Amino acid sequence: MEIQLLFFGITTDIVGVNKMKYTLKEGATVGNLKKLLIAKYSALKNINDFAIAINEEYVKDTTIITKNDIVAIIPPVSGG
Amino acid sequence: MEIQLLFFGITTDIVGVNKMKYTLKEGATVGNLKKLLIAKYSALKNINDFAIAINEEYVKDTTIITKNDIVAIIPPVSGG
Amino acid sequence: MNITSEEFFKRQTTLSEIGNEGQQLLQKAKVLVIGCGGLGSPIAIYLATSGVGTLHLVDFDTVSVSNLHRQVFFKTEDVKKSKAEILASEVKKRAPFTNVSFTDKAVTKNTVLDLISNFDVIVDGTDSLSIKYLINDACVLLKKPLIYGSLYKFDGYVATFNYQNEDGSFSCNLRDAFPKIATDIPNCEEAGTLNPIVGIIALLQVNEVLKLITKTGILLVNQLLIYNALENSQFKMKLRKNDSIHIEEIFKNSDYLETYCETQDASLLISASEFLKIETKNSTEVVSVLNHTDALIPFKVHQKIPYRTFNAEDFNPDYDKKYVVICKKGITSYDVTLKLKEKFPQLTIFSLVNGIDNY
Amino acid sequence: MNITSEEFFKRQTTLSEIGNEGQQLLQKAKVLVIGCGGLGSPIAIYLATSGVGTLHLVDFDTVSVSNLHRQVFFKTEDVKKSKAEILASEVKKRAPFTNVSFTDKAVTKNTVLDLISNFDVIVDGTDSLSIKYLINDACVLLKKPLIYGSLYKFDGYVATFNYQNEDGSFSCNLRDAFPKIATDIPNCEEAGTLNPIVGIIALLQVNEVLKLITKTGILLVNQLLIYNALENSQFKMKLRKNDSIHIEEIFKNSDYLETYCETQDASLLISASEFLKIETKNSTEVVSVLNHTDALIPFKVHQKIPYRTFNAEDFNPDYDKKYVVICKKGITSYDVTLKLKEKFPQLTIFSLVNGIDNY
Repeated sequence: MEIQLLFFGITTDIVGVNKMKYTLKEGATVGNLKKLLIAKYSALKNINDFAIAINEEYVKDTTIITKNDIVAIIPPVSGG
Repeated sequence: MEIQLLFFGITTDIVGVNKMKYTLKEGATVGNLKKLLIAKYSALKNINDFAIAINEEYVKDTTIITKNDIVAIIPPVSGG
Repeated sequence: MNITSEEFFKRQTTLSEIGNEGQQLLQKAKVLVIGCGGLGSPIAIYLATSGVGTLHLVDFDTVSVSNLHRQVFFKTEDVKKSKAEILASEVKKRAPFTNVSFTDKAVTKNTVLDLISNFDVIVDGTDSLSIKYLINDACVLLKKPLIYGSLYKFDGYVATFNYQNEDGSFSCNLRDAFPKIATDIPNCEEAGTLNPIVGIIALLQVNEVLKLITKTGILLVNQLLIYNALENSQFKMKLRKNDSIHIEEIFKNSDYLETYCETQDASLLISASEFLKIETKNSTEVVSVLNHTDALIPFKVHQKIPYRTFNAEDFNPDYDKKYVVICKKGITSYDVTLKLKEKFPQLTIFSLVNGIDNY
Repeated sequence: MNITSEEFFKRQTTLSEIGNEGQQLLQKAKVLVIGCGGLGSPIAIYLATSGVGTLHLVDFDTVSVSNLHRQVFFKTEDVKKSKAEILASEVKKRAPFTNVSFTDKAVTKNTVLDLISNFDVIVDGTDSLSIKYLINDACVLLKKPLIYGSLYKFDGYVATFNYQNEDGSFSCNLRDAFPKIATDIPNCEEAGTLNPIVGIIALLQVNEVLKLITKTGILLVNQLLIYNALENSQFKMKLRKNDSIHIEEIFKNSDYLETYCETQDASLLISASEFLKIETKNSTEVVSVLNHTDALIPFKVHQKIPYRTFNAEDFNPDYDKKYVVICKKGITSYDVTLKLKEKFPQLTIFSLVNGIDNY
């Protein structure tokens, strides 16, 4: 199934874009997605410290992703 | 049919809210809606100088409104 | 102290989107800021400290006390001084790589073309509707990009108008959103505002200028962005070119003078002092048309008819009474008074001038 | 000059949402601003000119030249002076109804509780992740609302944390979005930014403070707002309380010291000067992992493998070559170097330290 990924903060730099289409197996969880992303972009290894939102709502690793979901990868930022 | 109205600038003051549900006849145009709004809120008499957007797109008086459209009433503003 | 531009702009040039190349584009850019008030003053300072090389500031006005809450680059000691002059001196104190100059005269139809012709980007920080159209039309005539900003209370508007596309065509301008200068907008008095939305709009304008000059990011072209500070909501209206508008002709035939409020018919008005004399009489019937029916009102109210649901058809007139219609500013109450007088010509009815705010 | 508060705040009190009542709430409010840099300096000035009655400013740092492009209330003459002190004096020059004081010392675990205990609202304008957690946790312990702001390059974050609801419960805080202090964030060096997004985030924070004190509009509670300046896009992430977090315990057990960048293995690194010596040799194979394949690179590149699509499986190693992997900052290139070395342990491969930026 296809989903949309959004990237914020440092993850935009790591991935090189701020959004992309992404294909995922039906029934995949947020935890599964995190693992796939780390495998592809090893600089995302701290993704477990980042917030993940599906359709603008904070979600846990166990949340199941569904088709066309907009999944945002939101790292902490520290500038001021 | 039901639509959603959004108000900006001075129109928020005139109408007293910044959004509301509104019921309109099927097939009504933007021009029809303007007339209905003037009849209800006479202080909107300059509505012909305002911009109207349907689903975030500028529209003309002849545009037909459809169910669940979000219609925004956007007056000019002049503060600086 | 020896300040180098490398050190000053280090945190910008480190961005891959800017780099030394982008910094040089800023250094070479000539930007005109018209209006040095709530919008114009942060615009000038943030543009200069970003490294815009040439900046010209225009404002005919002097600083007044009621400006200070939102025009934060003016200090109490600046009251009665020229805004453009003070702002230029504030720029000099913090932007060693900017050549700043100013004009302390109003922009008019006679001066506008000369004024803008030497600049690459024009920024509108004025607070007059007719001058906004004058600037817009002049930018279209001279093919200059215009960074537009304006606001009403908590709603701020921003756009980049008349930007030249690669194919030579130009993006939408103010008249594609609002073809003519609206006359008769109900409230001409200054509506008031809180300072953050003024600053936010100013900085969104600065952001447009920097994106435009450094060719970074996505400009707000062919759209009007509206930010509402009470709800932190952002609305973008997509615009389309209106081919029926001929700005050259409009410019020729317009004088761009201020339009004024509709004048209210004095025979339908009652002043606060007159109202004070009759408000406790039995024959006086006070009608509030405030939409918030639980708003505090500093006198006795006999009827509450929210303006939102008001309908002259539903009104039962008592011809023995003297009606006084009240609202916050005297605009909607006047409107209701007009309608009731039209429907019931024999009725004795008045609108409280300038509303509760002036009571 | 005799300046009255009526005249100064006229454009605010005229708003029905504020009025004299709202203005008095501001006058009575005590606000603490921690951090007086890019966020803190406009925050302090705009809060003071809005009429916040008591303001305390905290920053241990002094003004440096590379601050000036975005910390626009400091002037070139202020370099090396205390930020908190200068900012307090700038407040005094423009806010006659604000009682301002300052502390020019760092906030630590030992001082934070005392510091915040006397204030109604705490505003975070700091630029250190661990201090942001320290402030957050202290606000939760002492039940203070916290107006949070931070940014990375073009992305700014804002929220109102730990706001007490009418039922006595508290809204989400920083740890509901990011439970622990992320260590090892790839880029610890200052990332750089343009000044408008810094100012926009500061003013969104000011806007939260004013809404909170005057009970106007809708606060950014139980959500994190993200504004992106390159695309003018706004994203709001809804948050939910994480009941597994016990801040009292965390506070007891943490030292809130800065976390540092992952240290890169020196045997996999090549410095710019060493690279200069070998870059033109036939045996040297330069691999760019920049995502923008048409980016200008100041030396010859033999292979371009965008980091985005890089896969160690697809790499064909030539063991006669000495590989140098390059990127902008030396972070992704190090990552690629690590992966290739892991897969091909016999490969001679280095990452260019600090990337092209440092070349």
